[in-house]
Amino acid sequence: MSVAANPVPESLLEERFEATIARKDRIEPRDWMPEAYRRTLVRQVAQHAHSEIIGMQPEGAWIGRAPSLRRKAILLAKVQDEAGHGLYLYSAAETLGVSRDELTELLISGRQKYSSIFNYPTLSYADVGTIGWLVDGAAICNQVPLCRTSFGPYGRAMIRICKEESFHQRQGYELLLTMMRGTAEQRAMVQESVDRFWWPSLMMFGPPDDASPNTARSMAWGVKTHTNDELRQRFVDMTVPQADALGVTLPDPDLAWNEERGSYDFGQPDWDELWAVVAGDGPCNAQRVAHRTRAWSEGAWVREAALAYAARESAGHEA
Amino acid sequence: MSVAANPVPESLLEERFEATIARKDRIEPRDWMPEAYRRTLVRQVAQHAHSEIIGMQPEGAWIGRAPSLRRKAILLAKVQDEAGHGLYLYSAAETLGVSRDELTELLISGRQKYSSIFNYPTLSYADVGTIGWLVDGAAICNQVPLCRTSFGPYGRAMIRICKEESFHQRQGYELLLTMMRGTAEQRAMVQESVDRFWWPSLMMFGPPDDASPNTARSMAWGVKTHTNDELRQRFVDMTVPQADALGVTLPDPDLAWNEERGSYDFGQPDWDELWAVVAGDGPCNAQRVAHRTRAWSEGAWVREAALAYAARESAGHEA
Amino acid sequence: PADLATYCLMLGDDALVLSQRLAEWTSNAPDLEEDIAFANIALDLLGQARLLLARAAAADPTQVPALPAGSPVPDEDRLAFFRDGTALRNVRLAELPNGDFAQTVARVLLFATWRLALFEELARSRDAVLAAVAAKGVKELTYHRDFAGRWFLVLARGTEESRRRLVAGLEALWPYRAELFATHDVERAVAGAGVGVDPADVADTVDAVLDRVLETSGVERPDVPPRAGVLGRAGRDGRHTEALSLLLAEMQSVARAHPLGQW
Amino acid sequence: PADLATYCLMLGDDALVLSQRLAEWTSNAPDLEEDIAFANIALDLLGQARLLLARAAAADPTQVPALPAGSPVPDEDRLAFFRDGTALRNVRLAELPNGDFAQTVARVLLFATWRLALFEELARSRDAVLAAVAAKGVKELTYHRDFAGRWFLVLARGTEESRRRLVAGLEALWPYRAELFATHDVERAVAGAGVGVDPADVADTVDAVLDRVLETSGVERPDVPPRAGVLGRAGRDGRHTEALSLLLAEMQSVARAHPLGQW
Repeated sequence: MSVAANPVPESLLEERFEATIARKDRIEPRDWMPEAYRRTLVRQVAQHAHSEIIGMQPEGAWIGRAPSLRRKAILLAKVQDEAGHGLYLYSAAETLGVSRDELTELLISGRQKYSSIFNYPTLSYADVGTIGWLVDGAAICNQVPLCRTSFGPYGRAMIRICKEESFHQRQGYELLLTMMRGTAEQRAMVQESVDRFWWPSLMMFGPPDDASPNTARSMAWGVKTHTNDELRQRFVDMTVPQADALGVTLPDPDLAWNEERGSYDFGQPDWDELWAVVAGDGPCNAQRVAHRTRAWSEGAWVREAALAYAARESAGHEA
Repeated sequence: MSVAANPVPESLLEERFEATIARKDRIEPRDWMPEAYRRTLVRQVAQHAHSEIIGMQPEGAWIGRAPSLRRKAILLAKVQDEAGHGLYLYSAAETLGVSRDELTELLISGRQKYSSIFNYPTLSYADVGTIGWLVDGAAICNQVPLCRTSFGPYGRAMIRICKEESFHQRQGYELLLTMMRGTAEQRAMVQESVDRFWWPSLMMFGPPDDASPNTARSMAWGVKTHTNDELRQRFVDMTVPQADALGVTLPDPDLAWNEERGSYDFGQPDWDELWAVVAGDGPCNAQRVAHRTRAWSEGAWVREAALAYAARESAGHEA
Repeated sequence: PADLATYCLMLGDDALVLSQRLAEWTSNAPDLEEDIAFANIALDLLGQARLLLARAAAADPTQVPALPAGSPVPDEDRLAFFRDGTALRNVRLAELPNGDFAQTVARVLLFATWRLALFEELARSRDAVLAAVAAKGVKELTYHRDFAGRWFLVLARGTEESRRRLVAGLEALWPYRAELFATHDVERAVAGAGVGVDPADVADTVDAVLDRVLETSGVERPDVPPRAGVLGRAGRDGRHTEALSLLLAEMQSVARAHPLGQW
Repeated sequence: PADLATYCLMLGDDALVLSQRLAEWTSNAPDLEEDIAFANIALDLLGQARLLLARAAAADPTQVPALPAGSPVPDEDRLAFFRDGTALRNVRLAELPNGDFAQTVARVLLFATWRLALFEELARSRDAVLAAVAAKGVKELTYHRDFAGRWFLVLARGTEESRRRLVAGLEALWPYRAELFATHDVERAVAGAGVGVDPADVADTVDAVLDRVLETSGVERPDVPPRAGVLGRAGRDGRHTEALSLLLAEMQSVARAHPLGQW
């Protein structure tokens, strides 16, 4: 049967697509999908993949200086996991018809973004713990719902990623706990780090719902399942007791338990700062992209050699 | 009067040259000199200039890590002086008709040598002191007689250089003295450093006289005024009491005062090692030349820009 | 006295950190003359740093890191070698990696022009030590600015390559320029007391000098937005780039390995 | 026990230092797969280093650096973070800067082939701990060697550029190869006691493997003389290249800043 001869009418395809979404079933790469859905997904999956890869830099900077061999092993393995997450996610994006090379070009040319949190610098070893606890913690809040996202390869990648992220989060928190049992300097280092990362972590959930124009459509498509503010609240409610257990102060004078809501009230981050960082003027945007660009272009000859070798081998086998 | 029409016969020129040497007067750049004398001098002055420039590396490696601000200033100024010495010496060589660029090419292509001592690595901050004390000390023994060398520009450069080298030597010795008054680790660091640099310092005077074929001619021309073994003995006699004052042991079981000679007896360095280092297989030869080559080639665009600017300016002024 | 000490650390750390960067050029410069010139500038800045750190320690000994009993390490070295990055007060412009020769020339120009304007005012400080440090520094910084200004012109008008690199270097640094003129509370306080200088007050002077250099060189003033800090804080509050902690790791390694050492 | 401890430090430092170098590739490799692979190898070596340093400390506690009273730093970290370069016992091959990807591939090939041959013998050590470490290491090192061997072939037969770089990288490392097979007195002693391995005994095995890789790849065995040490001493005696002290300055910076810290 020729597809061209008997095309399924687009309206029917769209109906089927909507029905799959409505059943909370998964859309698979070979299924028909609206072009806007595909575009939204490519953008989201790519941005997520880029975040994993760029996210290797701020923590990777401390592998060489990890203050114990055990922490060195933990950190090296964690950053390696991030590379692995990047791999799964680029593979998921490839099922939508876009290659890793293309996406990398979009990243280094600045046409695709990554999570703004990685445009903040790491300034002490405590940041390794804080990134695990707060940044990975926020990422998990964002990502757990994505395990049930409508696009199959993305949802399955997220299941694996979330499992590893939880592990990283516990490791980060455990580092901070250990440091808080150490010297006064170490405790001060932890507090200083938390002071720096608290607000940027809250920004990871994106702008407030009333300033987030794409949320509605993403939710309708099952690409997104909770609003930014819902997830932010969940993160705060989860984190405040952990901060108490740790013995650090979260730098928000408005933070208080609201008996009525059964949730914490909290202040608003400086959204102007978020927009400046998104626009490219954050403390590390230029550095992160320059690093990725350098690594990618310095590796070009290796990738070319591998292609040339593979081509020659397959020619040899055919001959 | 045309020089071509009334040439002074070469025999007469040679006679005058020999007379100047015999009077211990100086040969100046405009004077006639035998081609072999010129070649010997170019080689010696260039090798000396290269030694200053390459010698910046082993100590320069520690400027960034100097353990006090005072020592950082002293070391930075010292390494800067070495660059200055390189400048005077390249200028002296230029009076013999060979440019700094040409000499640098000869250095980085391996066709001209530099002092082999700089092919040993610096492994601790004590090495900064030891190089000042032993290496600069040996250099001074070699160089003081050169202040009276027959070629004017070289002799005058040496006067200035020797004055600064003595200053460096005292600073190096003073660093070691201070470290010996410090912790047990610091004293061990000094001893370890002296153990490493003692024999290579003795090698700086060149092979024993009976294995040094060029000595006789260089002495006849007043380019060299003492034999290798004479200078080596002078260095040992000067250094042993300093080592005693410092409280370090020189690593030579044969070292002993010879009442009869009024000098110290001492053992022979491992000359095979010297020849291996001279041949290019010392611990740092490849590294030193690669460093110089990189710096020189990375700076090429700057030197070109300066030339282009100067050309444009002078064209502008003429127009 | 705490404010005075902090202010001295700000100016001292600027000099200390840029001196460390410029010293990295030693044996790496395009030719011997520039090798010597960068060492000269580094030495001048190191000298300024030593005086300023010593003044900070004298003004407020509580800001000097404690070491094990019996340590002979002097105050200037305790401050230089035993503080972590978040305790350093230098502007981020001073700590960035060198980049190429053109970027270093641009940095020295921006830095020396700014610091010269500050020191010209500071020479009238009510604090006699600061006034003396500044008066001496003015001569040095004038030389630094002129050296960088001359090379700026040469590179701008040299070759296409040199001009391209110069413009790129200037653009890479320009986002860190706003920080030079952002008044910190401590600077406001010491300026109010007639002891220090509010950097905002020298912005016009500095701009005029830079504009003249740019004009002579035919280089346009870069049009790039300032680089944000972290939650509104930057170098003056110890919120640095990632480059600083690596610079300190090297700089402090020998001193930290021997907290009881004599040098 | 002193000899056994020193021998464990030799093998442990080899792994520790090369692990540190390979970890520098993190976020810098040509593609994600190689980034992950280098991290894997670095992790394996780090694991070997930890076991070997712990064994060294157990065999001869006097070789473990002392720290201020009350320091909670465990032995493996005292050995890793509180020794100076001249106390490290690794071969110089492990400490050289990475160079490019080709040079790193060549290094991993040379290193893993050599260490694999050592560990195959060491698995029969009379010291049960060393035997167990070696038995586990054999599997890891086989993977390292195969990974490097595969890339060696790809680069040799890939493009002109990749072949040129591979040959250059191999030639840069080759002078450090003789050191791998030069028997140190301590190695001779532990080999005599049936506890360790004399590296000279595995030279033929290693050569045979390398020759096979070279032949398959069509790369000639480099003809360059060995790099001298200092007065006949090299890495096994703590006489290293200048690169090691800078590697340690970075690696030890945080630990040394907090000798009483818990991590």
